[in-house]
Amino acid sequence: MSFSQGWDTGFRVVLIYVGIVFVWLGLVEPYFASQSLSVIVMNIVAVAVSAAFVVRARRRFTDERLAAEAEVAALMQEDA
Amino acid sequence: MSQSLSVPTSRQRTAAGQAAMSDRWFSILLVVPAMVVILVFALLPLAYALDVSFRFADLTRGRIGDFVGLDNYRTVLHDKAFWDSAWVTVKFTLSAVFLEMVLGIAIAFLIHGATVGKGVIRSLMILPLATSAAVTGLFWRYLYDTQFGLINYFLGLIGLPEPNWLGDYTIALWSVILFDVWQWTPFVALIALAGLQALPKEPFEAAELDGASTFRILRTLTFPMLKPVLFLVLVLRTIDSVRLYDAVAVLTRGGPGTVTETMTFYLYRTGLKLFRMDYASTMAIFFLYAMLVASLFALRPLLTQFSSRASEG
Amino acid sequence: MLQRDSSFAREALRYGLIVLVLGFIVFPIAWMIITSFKPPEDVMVSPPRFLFTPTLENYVHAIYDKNFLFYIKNTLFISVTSTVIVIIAGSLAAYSFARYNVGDGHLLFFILSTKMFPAIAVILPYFLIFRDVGKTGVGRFLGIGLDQPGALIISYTVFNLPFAIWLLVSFFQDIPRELEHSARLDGLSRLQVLAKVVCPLAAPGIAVTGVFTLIFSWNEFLFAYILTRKVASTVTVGVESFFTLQGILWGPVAAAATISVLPMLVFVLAMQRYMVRGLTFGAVRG
Amino acid sequence: MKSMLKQGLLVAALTASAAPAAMAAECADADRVPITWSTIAGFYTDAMASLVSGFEAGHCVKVNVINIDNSQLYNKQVIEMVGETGAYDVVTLETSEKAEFAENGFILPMTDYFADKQAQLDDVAPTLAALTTRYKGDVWGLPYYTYTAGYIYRADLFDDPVEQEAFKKRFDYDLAVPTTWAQHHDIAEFFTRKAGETLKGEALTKDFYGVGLMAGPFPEIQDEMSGVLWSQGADWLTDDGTVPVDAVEKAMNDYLELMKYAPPAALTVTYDGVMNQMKDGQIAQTYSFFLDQWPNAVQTENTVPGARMGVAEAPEKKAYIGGFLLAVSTSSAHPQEAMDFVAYIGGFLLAVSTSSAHPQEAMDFVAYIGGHDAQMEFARAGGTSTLMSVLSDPGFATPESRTKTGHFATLLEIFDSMKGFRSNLFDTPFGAKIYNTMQIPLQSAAAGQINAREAAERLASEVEKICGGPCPIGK
Repeated sequence: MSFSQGWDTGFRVVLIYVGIVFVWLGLVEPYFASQSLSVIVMNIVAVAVSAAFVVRARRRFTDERLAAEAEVAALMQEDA
Repeated sequence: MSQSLSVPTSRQRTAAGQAAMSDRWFSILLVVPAMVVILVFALLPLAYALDVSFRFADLTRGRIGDFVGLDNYRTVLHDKAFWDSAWVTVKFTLSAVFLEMVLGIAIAFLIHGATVGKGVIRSLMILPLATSAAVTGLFWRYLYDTQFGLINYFLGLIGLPEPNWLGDYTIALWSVILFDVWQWTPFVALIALAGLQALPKEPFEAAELDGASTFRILRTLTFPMLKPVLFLVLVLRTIDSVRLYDAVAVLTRGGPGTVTETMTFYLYRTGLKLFRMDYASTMAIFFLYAMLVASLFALRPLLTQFSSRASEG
Repeated sequence: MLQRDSSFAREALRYGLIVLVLGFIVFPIAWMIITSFKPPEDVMVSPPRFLFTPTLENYVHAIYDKNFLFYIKNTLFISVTSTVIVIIAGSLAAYSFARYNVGDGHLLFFILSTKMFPAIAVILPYFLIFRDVGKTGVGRFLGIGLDQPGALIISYTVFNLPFAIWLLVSFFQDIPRELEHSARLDGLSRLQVLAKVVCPLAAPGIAVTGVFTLIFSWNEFLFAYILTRKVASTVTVGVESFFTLQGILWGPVAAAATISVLPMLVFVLAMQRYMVRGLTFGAVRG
Repeated sequence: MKSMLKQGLLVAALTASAAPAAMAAECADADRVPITWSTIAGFYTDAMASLVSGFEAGHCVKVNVINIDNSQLYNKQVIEMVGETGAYDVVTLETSEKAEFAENGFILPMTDYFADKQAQLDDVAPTLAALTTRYKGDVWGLPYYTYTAGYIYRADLFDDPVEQEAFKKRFDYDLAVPTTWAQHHDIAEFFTRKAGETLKGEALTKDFYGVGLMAGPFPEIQDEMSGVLWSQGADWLTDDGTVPVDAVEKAMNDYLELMKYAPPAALTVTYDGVMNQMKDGQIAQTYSFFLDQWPNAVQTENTVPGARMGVAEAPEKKAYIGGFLLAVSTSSAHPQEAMDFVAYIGGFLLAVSTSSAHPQEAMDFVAYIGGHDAQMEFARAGGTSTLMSVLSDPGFATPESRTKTGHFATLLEIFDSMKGFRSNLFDTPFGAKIYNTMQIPLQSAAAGQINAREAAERLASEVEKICGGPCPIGK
């Protein structure tokens, strides 16, 4: 994962995290009896989703790079 | 991530090591002045807002107060007036930007086909842009007046109904939109016109020789070639419309009631009339968030275009 | 024959529509200018009065009694200085973005995103920053503080930079790289290339950016009103001084508004030639 | 030494007007203490300039006047106070803002300053003084201008025999200055006519309306409604700090009834718009309306042929006024009978900022502007003074000065009959914020978007939100 990809992923993770907080506070929290419990659950969910996103992004980047490398290799073979 | 904003840059740095290093430093040095200004004066307020959004802050009751956790966010997210103002902003932005784009492009075509007097036309078109909304808005209020206004006077002359432009809650928002359209359609038209004039002649001549219909030429040639310009205009207009404040402040002050209260005007009322900086900062952060998410989708093509062109050659 | 008739009708229709559009665009401003020549008793009357004895009274009131030229002078200084800074800093950065792709587009996006934070949330921090800076020796020396031009110059620079950089990037991208390469081979340094080759070529784009920056600074209200009191007030704030407790003085407001619009109009018309070329934003390449 | 000189200055300024010339000669420009006064833009600018130079002649002070648009004055001043910039030494406050500025320590109490100048304090119209200068037992400044509300009407219409006869026929009582809101409503209905119908026996070329209202998006609709609400024995805030929803609903319904007889522009204008309508011959009367606009309203006599303006002041109308200005004590046993015309009372208060670097000079300035000599000069320029000695000066009761000060007599009566009146709205530190918000639900109702009940409920919830519960009332 390059610096640029890392930046991009980080930025999206922040957006996802904050988005979950907004949605949670606006829509989900009223169903919780205890506010502190709700905040804890919210953070767990947000961390989980963010982590999942990072993992997926990493896999995607790796796959892309492998594909690109394979392509280059194929080209080189053709050239040769 | 395949459509990532980033374009790998290492590829084109083919120059020898030392020159590349120096290139890199030179390019960074160039951005430094602008970035220093932006970082200091954009990030400090953001940090302030973030800090305040987690505290109690009624400025007329002492300084920035205690930490209150997420309470401000809860309040704002459950504030009906806030969502109402968000809805007004969405309605305004969609209508105003749509009208400005359509009319602007239509006017550009109209003028493009004109043979004489283009200079004069352009000069007159620039007028609304050169005036401030705070000032011209005042005169629009005067024009809109039911008793003293010219608009209703003319409507009365030709026997049409005379609406209460700014007082009728069903049309007040449209009156604000009309003002915005007046001020910004020429901007769209001028840019679209310049775009039209910069189009290469050859493809069109070829298409005409082929006997393609006007509509087909428009669809397959003109619009695709104009797209980049129009897209940039669209983005700039959208960002400005969402932030609409001056026109509302001078025309209706959000009234009647809260019918024309946009998000920025509500923010102004909360922050600078009620001095609840905690709520105002929270709203501002929500606003920024919404804009970032929207632009992530909307701006991607534009950014890719910039990035890829920068990496060419 | 028939052909000519129909094309004549089409042209007539075209110019008819153009006149209609221009009428809609010009009319509010024309009415404002007309109002500025009206004696007070002819302004708020129904039905509106078109025939009246023109008077210069409103201009006399605005210029002599309210000293409106003072605001013009302030605004001119503030917006021109800020525009110059924006153009210099913006061009350097934009060139770097366009040629070297610094920050991979992320930086460019970040710069634009600063425009997405509502101005009203920014204003109080600015007020506090400038209050504190104004108390320091540096602040006093540079005139950066509340009610001093420096505060507004900086604010306007921050506002306009993102917009300016975005416009300029597209202009710089239009300039063929080959020219730069050959200039470099001729022994010019990078900065010289930028100053002697790139900037002249991008002049129309820079002109357009300058025009818009100047217009936006000239017409800004909120910051001018919060960050100044008297010494550094600008025209938009000055116009407010005609809103009296006895009502808005429409005649003098119209006169003041007309005066404050004039410099912009003259400037825009002078830049027309460049603007037409520059307005394409360089995004359409012929 | 310096403080002695200062005191000498003070004494000189208070005792004699001969001293100033001598003082000014001693004072070099470089020695002048700078103080800054933030005030309303375009507010009797010439008179104020001359008052300021009058003050400078007697004191070694340089006064900078900063003019701010009235609608922005509040927030601009709060920001400077919060920032403790000390940029404004003397601030101009609206009645509803006094409690907030006092409670939050933005302005200095002047109780001690006035301790030995009780006579000057006593000269301020007591009703006004109670509402504007006092909060929690302290004196916070001096009012220098009042926009207390009264009633302005087209006397020529009321005196026209044709109209009188038609009115009598229709309503079975004489057309006269109203003594009850019901009569006011009748008059509004009576004079509302379409173009083509006749008024005073002449055909109208444009629509004519019975009443001019200020239902635009400005904080003035509540001033109009205050008269009605207060006359019902209610207030915007109860002593518990909540909005009395039923009373507000009732006042709102009365207002909505009147909207039928107001020009459509009522929904977009404030007092200057009403005055424009008056001067253009579109309306017959005002509702509860700022009397300080009298010099403005009188111009109708020049712009509308045959028009003559009335404010409930002329001697021959004394009889009607009897019931007109009855104050209603909230403890009255018969509020309904006592009710008639209770005015909105308000004024601009001069106060001294806590962050001022020269509070002593600033207080001198406040005392000077609010003092007798300055107020006399101000009144001569058309300003509506706050001092009993000025309002009752026989020089202002002459026919020649009618166009500028014809409303003074009415003001005196209003102050007299409303003696002891206080409103909780002016005694809560949230007053300014409530005042700046309350027009929103009221205007929504006026525009027909919601009904009176909803408006009252929305007002109640807005106020609760602002105060974070019941509003504290600082008596």
